Amino acid sequence: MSWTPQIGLILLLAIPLMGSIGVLSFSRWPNVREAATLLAGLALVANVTALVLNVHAGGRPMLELAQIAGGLSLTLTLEPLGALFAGLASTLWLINSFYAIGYMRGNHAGHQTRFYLSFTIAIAAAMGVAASGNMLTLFVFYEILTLSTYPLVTHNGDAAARRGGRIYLTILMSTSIGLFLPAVIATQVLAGSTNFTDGGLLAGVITPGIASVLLVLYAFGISKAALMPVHNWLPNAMVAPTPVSAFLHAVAVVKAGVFTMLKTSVYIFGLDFMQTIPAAHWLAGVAAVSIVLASLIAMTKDNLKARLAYSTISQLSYITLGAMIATPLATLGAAVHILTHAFGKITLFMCAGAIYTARHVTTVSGLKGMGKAMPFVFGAFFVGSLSIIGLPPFAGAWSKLLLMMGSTSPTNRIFIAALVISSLLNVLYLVPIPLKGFFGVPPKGDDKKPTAPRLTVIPPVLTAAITLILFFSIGPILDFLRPVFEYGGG
Amino acid sequence: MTMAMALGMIMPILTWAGTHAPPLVVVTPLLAGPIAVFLHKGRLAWAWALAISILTFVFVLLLMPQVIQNGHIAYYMGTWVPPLGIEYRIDSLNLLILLLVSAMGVLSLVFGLPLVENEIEESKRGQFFAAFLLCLAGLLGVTITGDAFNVFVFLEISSIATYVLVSMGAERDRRAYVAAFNYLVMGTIGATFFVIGVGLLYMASGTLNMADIAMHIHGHSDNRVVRAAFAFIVIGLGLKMAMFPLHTWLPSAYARAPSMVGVFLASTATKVAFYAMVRFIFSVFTPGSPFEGAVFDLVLAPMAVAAMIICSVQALYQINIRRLLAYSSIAQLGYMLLGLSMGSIAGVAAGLLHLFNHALMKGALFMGVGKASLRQGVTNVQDLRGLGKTMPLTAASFTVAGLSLIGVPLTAGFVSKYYLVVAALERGWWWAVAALIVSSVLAIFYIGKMLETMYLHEPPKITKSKKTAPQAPAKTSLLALGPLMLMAAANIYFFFDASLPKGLADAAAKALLGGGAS
Amino acid sequence: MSTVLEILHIARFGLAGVFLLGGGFFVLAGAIGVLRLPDFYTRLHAAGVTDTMGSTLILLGLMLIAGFTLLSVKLALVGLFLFLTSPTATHAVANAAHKAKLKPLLGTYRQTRKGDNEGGSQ
Amino acid sequence: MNADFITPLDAFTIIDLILMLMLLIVGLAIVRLNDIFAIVMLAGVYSLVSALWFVSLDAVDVAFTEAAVGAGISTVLMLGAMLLSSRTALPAKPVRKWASFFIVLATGAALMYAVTDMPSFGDPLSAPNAYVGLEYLKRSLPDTEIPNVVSSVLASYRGYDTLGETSVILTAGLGVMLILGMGGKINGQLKKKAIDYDNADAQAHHTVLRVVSKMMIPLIVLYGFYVQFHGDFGPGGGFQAGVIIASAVILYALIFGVDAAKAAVPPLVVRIGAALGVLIYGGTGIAGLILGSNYLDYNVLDPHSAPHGQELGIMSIEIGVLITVCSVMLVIFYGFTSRQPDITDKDW
Amino acid sequence: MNGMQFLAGHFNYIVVIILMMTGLYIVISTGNMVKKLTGLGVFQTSVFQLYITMGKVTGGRPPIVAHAPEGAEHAAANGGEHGASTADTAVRMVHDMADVPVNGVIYSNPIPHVLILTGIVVGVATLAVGLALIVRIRETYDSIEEEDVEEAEYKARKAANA
Repeated sequence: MSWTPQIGLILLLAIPLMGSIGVLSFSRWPNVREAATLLAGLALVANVTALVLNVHAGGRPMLELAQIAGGLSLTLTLEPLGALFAGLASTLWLINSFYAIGYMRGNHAGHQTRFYLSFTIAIAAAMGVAASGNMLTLFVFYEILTLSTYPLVTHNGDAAARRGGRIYLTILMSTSIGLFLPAVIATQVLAGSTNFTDGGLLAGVITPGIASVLLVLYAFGISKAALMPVHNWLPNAMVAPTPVSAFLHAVAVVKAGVFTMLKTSVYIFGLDFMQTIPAAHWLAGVAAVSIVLASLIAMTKDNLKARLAYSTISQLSYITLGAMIATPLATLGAAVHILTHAFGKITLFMCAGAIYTARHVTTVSGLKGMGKAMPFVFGAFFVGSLSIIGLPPFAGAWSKLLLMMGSTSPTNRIFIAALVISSLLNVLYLVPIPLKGFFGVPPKGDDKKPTAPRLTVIPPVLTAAITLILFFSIGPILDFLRPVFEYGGG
Repeated sequence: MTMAMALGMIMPILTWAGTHAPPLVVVTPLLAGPIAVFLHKGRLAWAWALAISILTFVFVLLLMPQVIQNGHIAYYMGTWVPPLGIEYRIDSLNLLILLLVSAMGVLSLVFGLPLVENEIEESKRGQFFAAFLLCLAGLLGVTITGDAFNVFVFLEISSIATYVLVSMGAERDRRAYVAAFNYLVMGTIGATFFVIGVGLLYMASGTLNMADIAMHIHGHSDNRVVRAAFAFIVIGLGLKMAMFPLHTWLPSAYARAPSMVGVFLASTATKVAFYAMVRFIFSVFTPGSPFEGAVFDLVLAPMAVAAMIICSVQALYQINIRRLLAYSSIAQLGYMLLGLSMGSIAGVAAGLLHLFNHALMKGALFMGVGKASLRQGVTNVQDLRGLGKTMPLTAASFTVAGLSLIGVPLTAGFVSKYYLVVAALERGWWWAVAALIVSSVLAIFYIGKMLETMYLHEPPKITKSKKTAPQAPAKTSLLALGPLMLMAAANIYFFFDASLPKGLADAAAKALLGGGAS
Repeated sequence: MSTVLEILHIARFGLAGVFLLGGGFFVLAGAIGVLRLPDFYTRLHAAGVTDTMGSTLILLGLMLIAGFTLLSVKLALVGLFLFLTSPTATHAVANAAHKAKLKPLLGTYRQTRKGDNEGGSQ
Repeated sequence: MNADFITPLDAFTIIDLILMLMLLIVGLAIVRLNDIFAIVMLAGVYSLVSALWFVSLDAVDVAFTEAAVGAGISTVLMLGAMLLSSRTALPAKPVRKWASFFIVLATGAALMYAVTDMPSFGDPLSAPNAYVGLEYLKRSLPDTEIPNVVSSVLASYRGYDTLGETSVILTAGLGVMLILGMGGKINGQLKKKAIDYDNADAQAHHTVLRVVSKMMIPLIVLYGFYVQFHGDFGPGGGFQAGVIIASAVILYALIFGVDAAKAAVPPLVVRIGAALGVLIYGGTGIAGLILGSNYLDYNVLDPHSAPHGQELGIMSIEIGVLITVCSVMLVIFYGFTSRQPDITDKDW
Repeated sequence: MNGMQFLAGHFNYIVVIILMMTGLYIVISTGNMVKKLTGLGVFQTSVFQLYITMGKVTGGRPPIVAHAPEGAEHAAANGGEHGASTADTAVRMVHDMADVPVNGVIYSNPIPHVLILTGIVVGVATLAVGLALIVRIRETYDSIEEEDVEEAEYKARKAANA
């Protein structure tokens, strides 16, 4: 039977689940189990690329999964934004799997079957979020994502992991059930459905006053976007092993959060209607504050992963800022930033993981002189940080540029200041790490110590290279995303 | 014997059973009870009780096509025309409850065998199952009858049987007697209030048939006797269903009862009292009148909200798991009461849907605790340690039911909470939506606490030295696992296809609010 | 003839009235006796009075009113039943008190007022 | 509501007033007393006086039952339970007194609020008295040829209620059996005999009682059966008869010792009786079902004359009720006497 | 309908309500379990009195219909009425004095009596189960006062935790 977009949508969910069955059934033979994960990764990437091409050609595949009584339905559909996130997630998942195999073998971690199982379910949920047709389906997969990543966060099983897991679950669950769910239901009641419609579902349907209340509910309900007051779960999730942190911060959880934020502002409220909502401006202010504040905190953190965590919080607020400013350019910049930041940040995390596997060092001060022993790892780290800072030869530059171009209107000018300041702060807390690595004085006998296993070195170098390639191939990506934003704004 | 012959034989029996299903639903368990008293040889009593409950379930299924076809069935006891004789009136509302109660009866019996053999001594098993069957008959009798005083009689049968069943927990926990006594005193006060209410209704209308009463007091909703009757019936049934301020008897009763009784009661007893209140409020009294409207807004809704929040908080601090689940039952009952007190078709339908889903969730949770107590002697939350490893399937079902209680998507709990919020928003009750959210968040905490101890802690090493040495792992047969898994699966299934309970709930709500007792 | 019947008629009701009043008086006397008398055994006497004289007189009065019908037969049966059971009941109570070593209160009324009454009375 | 009916004052109201006054006094006394023996006795008095009041309110059947069941059996059970537990009650704490006083005041106010709209006492055209009640009075005799309308309504028109009621008694009996056991082993060892009733001393001690009761017990049982079969024509019926026969056996047990009573009416028979009564009742209902009509329809029992069928049906269910009530009362009595300690004479 | 007539007509109800409240007060206020059950008994008996005062008809006699009715057609009429499927022949609302006497004699309303017969028996059933529980409670806690029981439980829990 020939591949059709509808079947493609089903496969989006089916492939990871088949992968999980594969992992479960071959749990006793590690190599076969790893092969199953990789195979699933490859199949998923192939399926997503086919879908992306279809969407690029203008197709909007639509599929109804289940019909809950009374006009509620779980529907899957794919539009450029979703395709972007799906493509990003599937490719990075593939790379991350390679890295995870290396890392878990390197650290002889236990419960690997449960580990890979939750991975596959999480990626299935991420795919679901990417391809959801209405806000209710998105909420359903959003919740599954939280629940499936919980065992990943508490993988070590010790007291710290449990405490981290508890905070992780409580914040995410209470904000999603406490704020996100009522927002979804209110949308359903006010607009009769929660489908993502071009130009905004609620545009004109409700007054700006109610819309601002709804927007606030959405903004703080989607705690996965780590907006300042509800960001606390992210640093606490650092107790997880590094492939999980990499996966959480670059590929699935956080990106799902900001992706939802973007979809809300583009499809639920619509760009023009967003301009009229007073709360949007305030929330943009909050995002700007959290950008600067998170960067400041990141500087104080000696622990490498904590520093990267706070850096992620500030980078995510870039995207929320873009969503809240809601001019076509700014939102386009936000979308591109999802892509660039993902690749940049995953490189940094993989390098951190490699260093930990090799030398069990987690603090920045401990990195002195390690660059000589592990040139590739620190090289990739350097490239990744440049991309996040936003220097030209690397992809990060485009997204920051577009964000700045999008906020040229008088009220938004202040946000440009925030963007510039935070870029400077990025330099302050990211660049010293590779510098310390290369030019620091290595303690005696540093070169005799073991280096990171090859499997944990290749993926970061690969992703660093991709950030380079992305810089030059930004054109087609922009054309791919343009219909999403052109439709609404001028 | 060819198929046609067999069919020819069966068809008349089927039609006969179909027309006479209403009384047979109640009479079969009622008369099977006394017979069970003599069968105390091993598992005979249990097999007999199971066969009878399955037969009752079949009779309820026979009712279904007739109710769906022509709205409601009226059956006259002894062919006396209603105001004279007693009449069974079944519409989609009590069909939903009948389905629930009889299904739970079968499930808890199938589930309960190893538990009963572990907790009830051999000689009393026959009488135990007799009391169980009588309780089942009482609950079904209350649900199906269309006569006001008959509700009281069958309510008493089920209540006395429940007091006795609760006191049977004394072999395991000596406080069961005190719990049963308090339950008896509060239950009898509730029943007597209900009798006063029915008496006042009789004084105002002159008949005891619910439809007839409704017809006679339709115009007189400002009559003081009718108002007093409304107040007393609401308080009486409120006591029976553990409405918020009158709930103190429920936690210790469910905690001390034998596990199998806990499973059955948690998912049916309070629900039938809730059904009775819905039936009286909407079919007998006229919901539109200003007095009832005021009572809804000033009494029922605040009580519901108070129940939701205060009992969830209390559930947080409980050590004994069954008490924790009991408090959460009272909170969930607050949800149903909230739906009821909205007075709108959507609200009542949402409340009834939550009633159906809650029975599934709470039944599964109590079954999980029952099975765990069989293997690991679980009474407190700490004893759940490491259940995820020692009993993975039970832990998995427990988790699904727990998540359904919180209202996480992909579980039935989400659907009913969703409709409750929609109904509350339509009614414009913002504070109700806030209360719903707060209590769901509280649910996350107390369910989360249990799930965490189950999955992340090491199982207690079964060493003889431990003070609460769990009993030797009794053969928890597949028999006990079946219903548990079925309930967990039902929790998930009714997320995707909620048409059955939702359809019945909507039809019931329309019947109730559409045109009084249509 | 009719006057004789009438006289009999009036006489019947008159007599019934007398019996009923007498019965009432004895019941009242018994009740006051139970209250006033100091000791258990003496109170027993007073209770005995109501059971025997009081009830029989009332029953006779009622029978007169009911005349020669099934009702008066039933009343007679009740009288017979009372006649058998009330003495037994009093006996049982007295016997139980005796078994429980309850000493009757001896001596005159004044002595009992002044000294501590040695017999343990209720 | 028929507002213009004015209740005439006549001799009966004076009797009612006196009875009501006595009831109030007894009620108040129970509130104030703490000695349980007195409370139990006063409860018995309360039931008897209310039975009297029922007689003056023309509720003869209810008066009979209230006297037999309310005053008789309840007092015996209370005394039994009291002797097996402590004798004096602790006075209630003040804070609890005031709290309960206010709750009671609130409920009382709710009822008083409703009194104004209640039909005045004895009004023949009030809603209850002029509607279905009247219809029963008119149709009972032609339908069931039973003069006592209460029995016919109890057994035939609302027969299902009475089936429920009989099952309530059965459940209670079952409950007592489960909670107290039936005198077999008590936590393992057979109960030792506190008093050997057959030794000479006990014999002498009870001669008067034994002689009189030997005479009375058959009379009581005969009277019980009279009440049972006379139930169609006058006050009486299954319940009262069952209680009377049970009290006869209890009298026998008190005088001749529980073991003698158990020999005469063995626990197994009593257990079977409890179940049998309900089965007879239910069975009559199912008979109606099998003969093609609705449940509990007695007309079809006798094909050629419906009223006779009704009579037959009512007779059989009254027998069912008699057996159940009698056996359950005995089950409860055996249950109480089976618990330690035996009721020694000293405690009386 | 002046005050006095109102009082005469509703005096019964007032007394019954006072009795009900005494019963309820006993149940709620006392700690002793036997006294609680006695209070319950008083409460239920007074409710029955409420029902029975409802049913009394002035000048009525106990509802025992002595002799057969004059109209023979009455017996024939009811023959046709049996049959489950007859339409709801709503019994017509009787509302004039002429209809009150049956065969020339006024009777009291039998329905409350039927209901109360059930009520009394249910009351005794609950009482029996309650007393059985009291006996077992006394065997385990050696007291039937709620305070003593709570105290015993508190000590047991403390000992268990220690």
